[in-house]
Amino acid sequence: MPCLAIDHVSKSFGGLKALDNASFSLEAGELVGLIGPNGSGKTTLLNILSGHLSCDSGTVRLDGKPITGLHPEALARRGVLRMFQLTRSFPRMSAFDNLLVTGCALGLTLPGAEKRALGLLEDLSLTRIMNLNAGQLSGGQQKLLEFGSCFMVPPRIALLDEPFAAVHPTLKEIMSGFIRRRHAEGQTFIVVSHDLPVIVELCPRSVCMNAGRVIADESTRAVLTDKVVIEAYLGEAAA
Amino acid sequence: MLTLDLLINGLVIGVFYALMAIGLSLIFGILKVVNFAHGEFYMVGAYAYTLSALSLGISPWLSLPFALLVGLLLGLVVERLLMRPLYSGYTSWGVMRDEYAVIVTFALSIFLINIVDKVVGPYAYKGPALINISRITIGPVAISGHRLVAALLAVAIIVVVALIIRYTFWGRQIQAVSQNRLGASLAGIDTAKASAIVFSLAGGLAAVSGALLANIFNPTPDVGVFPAIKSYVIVVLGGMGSVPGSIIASIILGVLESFGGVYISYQYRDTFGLFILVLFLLFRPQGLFGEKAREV
Amino acid sequence: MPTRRVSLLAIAAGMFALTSTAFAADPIKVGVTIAQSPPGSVSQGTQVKDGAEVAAKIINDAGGVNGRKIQLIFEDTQGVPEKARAAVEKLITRDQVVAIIGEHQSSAALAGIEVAHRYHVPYINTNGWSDVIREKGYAEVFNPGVFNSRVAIAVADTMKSLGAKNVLAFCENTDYGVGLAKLIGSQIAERTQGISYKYETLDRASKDYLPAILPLKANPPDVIVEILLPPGAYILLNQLNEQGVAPTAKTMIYDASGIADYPDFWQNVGDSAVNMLVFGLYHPKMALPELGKKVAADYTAKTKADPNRLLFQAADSLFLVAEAIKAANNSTKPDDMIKALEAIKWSGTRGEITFSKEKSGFKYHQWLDVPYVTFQVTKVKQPVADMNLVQDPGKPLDLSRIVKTK
Amino acid sequence: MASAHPINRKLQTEFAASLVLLAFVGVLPAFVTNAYWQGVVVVSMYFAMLAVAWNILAGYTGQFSLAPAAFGMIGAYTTGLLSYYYGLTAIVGVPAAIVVAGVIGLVLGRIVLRLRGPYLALTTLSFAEIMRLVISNSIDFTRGDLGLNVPGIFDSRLAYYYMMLAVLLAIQVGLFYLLRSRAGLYLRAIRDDEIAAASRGVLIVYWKTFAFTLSAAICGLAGALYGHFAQFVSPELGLLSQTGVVISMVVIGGLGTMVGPIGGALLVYVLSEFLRDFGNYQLVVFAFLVIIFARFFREGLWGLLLAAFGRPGRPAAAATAAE
Repeated sequence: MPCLAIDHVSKSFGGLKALDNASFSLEAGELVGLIGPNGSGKTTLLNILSGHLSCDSGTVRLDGKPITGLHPEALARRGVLRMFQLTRSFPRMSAFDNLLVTGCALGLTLPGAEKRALGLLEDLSLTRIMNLNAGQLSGGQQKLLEFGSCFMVPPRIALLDEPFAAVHPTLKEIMSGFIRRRHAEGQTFIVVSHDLPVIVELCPRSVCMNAGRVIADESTRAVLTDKVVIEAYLGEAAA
Repeated sequence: MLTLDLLINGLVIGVFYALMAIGLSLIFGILKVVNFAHGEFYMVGAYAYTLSALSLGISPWLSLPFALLVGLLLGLVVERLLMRPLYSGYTSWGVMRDEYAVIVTFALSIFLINIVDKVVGPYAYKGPALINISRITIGPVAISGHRLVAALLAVAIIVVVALIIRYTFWGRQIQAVSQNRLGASLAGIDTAKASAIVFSLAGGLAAVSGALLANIFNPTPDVGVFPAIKSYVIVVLGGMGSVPGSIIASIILGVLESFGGVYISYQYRDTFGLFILVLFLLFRPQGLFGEKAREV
Repeated sequence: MPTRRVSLLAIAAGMFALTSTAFAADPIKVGVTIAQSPPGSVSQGTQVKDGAEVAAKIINDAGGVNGRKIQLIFEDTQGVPEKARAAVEKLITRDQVVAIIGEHQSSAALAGIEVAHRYHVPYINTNGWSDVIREKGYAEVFNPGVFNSRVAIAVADTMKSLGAKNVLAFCENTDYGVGLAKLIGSQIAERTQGISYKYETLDRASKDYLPAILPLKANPPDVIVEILLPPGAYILLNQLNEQGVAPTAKTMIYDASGIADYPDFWQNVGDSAVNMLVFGLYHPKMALPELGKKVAADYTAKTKADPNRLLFQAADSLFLVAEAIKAANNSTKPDDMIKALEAIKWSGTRGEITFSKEKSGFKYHQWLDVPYVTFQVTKVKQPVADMNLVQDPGKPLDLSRIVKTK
Repeated sequence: MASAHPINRKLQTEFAASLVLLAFVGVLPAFVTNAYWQGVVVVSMYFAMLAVAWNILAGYTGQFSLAPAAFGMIGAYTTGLLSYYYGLTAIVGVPAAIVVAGVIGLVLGRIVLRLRGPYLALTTLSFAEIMRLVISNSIDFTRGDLGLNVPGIFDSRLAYYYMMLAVLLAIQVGLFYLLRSRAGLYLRAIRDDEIAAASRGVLIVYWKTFAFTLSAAICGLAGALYGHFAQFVSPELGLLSQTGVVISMVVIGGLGTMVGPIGGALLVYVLSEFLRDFGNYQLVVFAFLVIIFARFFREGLWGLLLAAFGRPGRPAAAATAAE
């Protein structure tokens, strides 16, 4: 049984079909890149997966159980965690406390959460700023923090929305390293990104969308050489 | 007969409410904060009018513009000194702008009440009448000359302000800023200036309404508290930031209180509005008109 | 820590308070609680203040009480019970006064006497009219002022002789107001037939009384009894007049709270008070004892204002304290002073004052025969002296002297 | 169990400081034997309780209620009416006050769940005014503005003094353990960003209501105790200016700190007792101070103190200074 199954999901805003019978599924422990030109429906799909949008038709299943239309809180409790494109941290709480909040909210004991948080901060090389208020951190650091808080309790599946957008190369390195290590530990990911090079070196498999449809779903290299995909991107370039 | 009396009384009171509420509503529109010191603008106006007329012995018709001037200045000063942080240095203030606004305006209100209590004294002064006729009888309705003149003046002022906001250059800019501060500033509108104008206008209007009522409700330092609470009710009822909304809401509240005072309960008359406010915030936060109360 | 620094100040002050009490032998401290800010009646408070000061000067110029000068300590009650309670508490515990005088609003007095009773300190109720103050039966409390039952009887009799059929009272939401309104009701029921009476309570804080007034336009009563203190009373009169409800040929206004002699009276009421009947505890045409004449003269010299009832009541209150201390051969111990006051028989500014020891209802520790009169305002801006006396002390109302509105 | 957890270290400093303060208050009667000044400290402890309660809402949960004084009044009237009508003593009255205020707080908390910033302030302000107007106008039930006489608990003033101190201490200790637990994290998370907190799985409905109820209950307790101390309750207790005093105490002392409200309350109230002799300027002075503090020293005196001793206060202090 697939860990996450997306089954003929459609969503339209007014006339525009943002998602058109999009379907694909991924097994536990997979690290899948979700790519596609602008307005291809990546973010809409992610919003539906994380419960921030409801779809018009189709179903989403987590471990076989339908999770379509659940609220973000409910999904978070079921282990579907989404990292936002623009980070939302708690500006007047220390980086450390930011992590603790998520940990405790997802059922860790305070000492447990503290242990875990210290580990993650180490892993994200944020240890030296752990006592600064999140509001004082740089955009990149905030992103890392957001990152960390997603993994306070290893989610069933992590949805990363443009994690590398506008991030300093060194931080980008830290992130992809972080993702790789978690993946190695068997963590399931969907990574949405424009940054194809990173996707290539990170994700064994990729799903490419265009105009709300899934136009390719295979090994990343194969996807990137796929004619349809190239056209899609070129079409964008031409436009 | 009684019905007519109550209706007139309600309308008159409503007009005065409106004069005050408009300013509050504009301030909310442009800064997205509630000015808890609004009643004190009213109080200062009432004193400026009464004292200038009684002590300087100038004609009330001169005291009225004087009160307006004082109100305008007060509004301007408050905006420059206290409201600036709400939009300059926005980022770091973003989190705490609400608490800052609540604390500062609330403290300002207590400050003004007590400073006036010390400087001017706690005594009630009766403001001079604009015309000295204790009763004009129009058909079945009786009204004091001053109340009549004051009400008419209030209506005139409201109309003028409404026109200014709707049609003049500055009015348009204010509208723009209150619809979308960022957008407006990108469009090259001086949002700081807009806020300053709105605040001082609000101060002026409240002051005038205080001045006009100084003959009817003899001003004391805490005279502004009740009108302020009424105008909170009104801006919520009329939809935060909507001027026409607040005008209509004012009339509704005035009439409601007038009738409620007789047919429901005189004792609890002043709680009606507050109940309405709570009900609206809960079930129709966007008010009769205007924007939604749930800000996310 | 800043807090610590300040609290050290507190200690210092505490010490000071201590030492100062140690030498409290001289002078004699008397606490005066009055309203000096709204919602209390500031004009009343000021008259009481002047009265007490005039009396203190007279006593001290005469060498004080057996060589000890009288020192007055004023506290503002705002006419608010909570503030009055705190004020009396402060006067007794911080200033160590030997007695409290001056209270002129019943609600404040009712809160104050509780504290005075708790600390067992004599309390001269200068002008709290509410019968409840007497009914509490506190040994510390003495009442040289008028009381609601007496006023109610006077009002009922006046209504009767006016031949009113339909009487409405507007009272303020205080012990004094509501209490008097109810008593008038019972006295009217007791002493007259065929008068229909009801009362409406008005909130001192809110100032728009029209919703209460407008319903009267349909069929106005014969007499409207006004039981409010200024500024509420002024606003009520103005709005009655504005709506043409009173004063009219049909409807007369009766002021049961003696507002006509306040300095700001005419500035506030204009022509709304013409032909108003006034229940008066003082009128220049009343005969005064010597002491009364002296106090009146000193007051006019001090304030350039005409004498008024509160002046005399306040003066009497302070004199009584002094007399009590003398009678108790200069002891300021509460028990001695109270015993002295119960036995006192002394000619004050308004007549010979004695206190009933009868522990029944309003009588306890009350000067029962407080003189009163009824007079009528007949012109705008009329000084009290020219107001038309229509009932002399101890005589029935003289209808022939009453002017009716055309 | 001292922990490396920085928030706990910050809390521990503040808590320790507040204990020092309370200890100081504890020994004060040795020097201040004058009943009046002891009474002053007692009342300032009543305000300290309100301030602590308000700080839970405003400082730690970001809910700007304008009703603390109203809840104090509700507590005072609960015990007041119980003794007036049924002759019940404080043993029944005070717990009843806690429960009544707490329940009303719970209801209000549920009502204002969806509201933020100015809307919350407006609703709580209206609630406070409704409560006050209803109490002061229901003359036949509450005796209106005349207030109610309430029986005392002790004869000795010192007894009241140490009762208030004990209660204040208990509240403070309880609060410390609450704030260093996960609850503390959730509340501050809600204060900073409700949406983010929700998306991380924090049960905001539960915790906001919890904060409102707790705060209201403490106010109710404070009000009831004050009523028995003053032996008199009146609608005055619920005036907005009273809330203003509470706010100024917290803001001057240090919003969102454990020691701020208590320090602020003692400082402001005792100081105002001195100002009383200089013509009752206290409200003028304090309102002014509040504006200055809110504008320039958002960390309050506690923040200034930490800065003075060179220790980093709340890290935000740096940001404040930076501006």
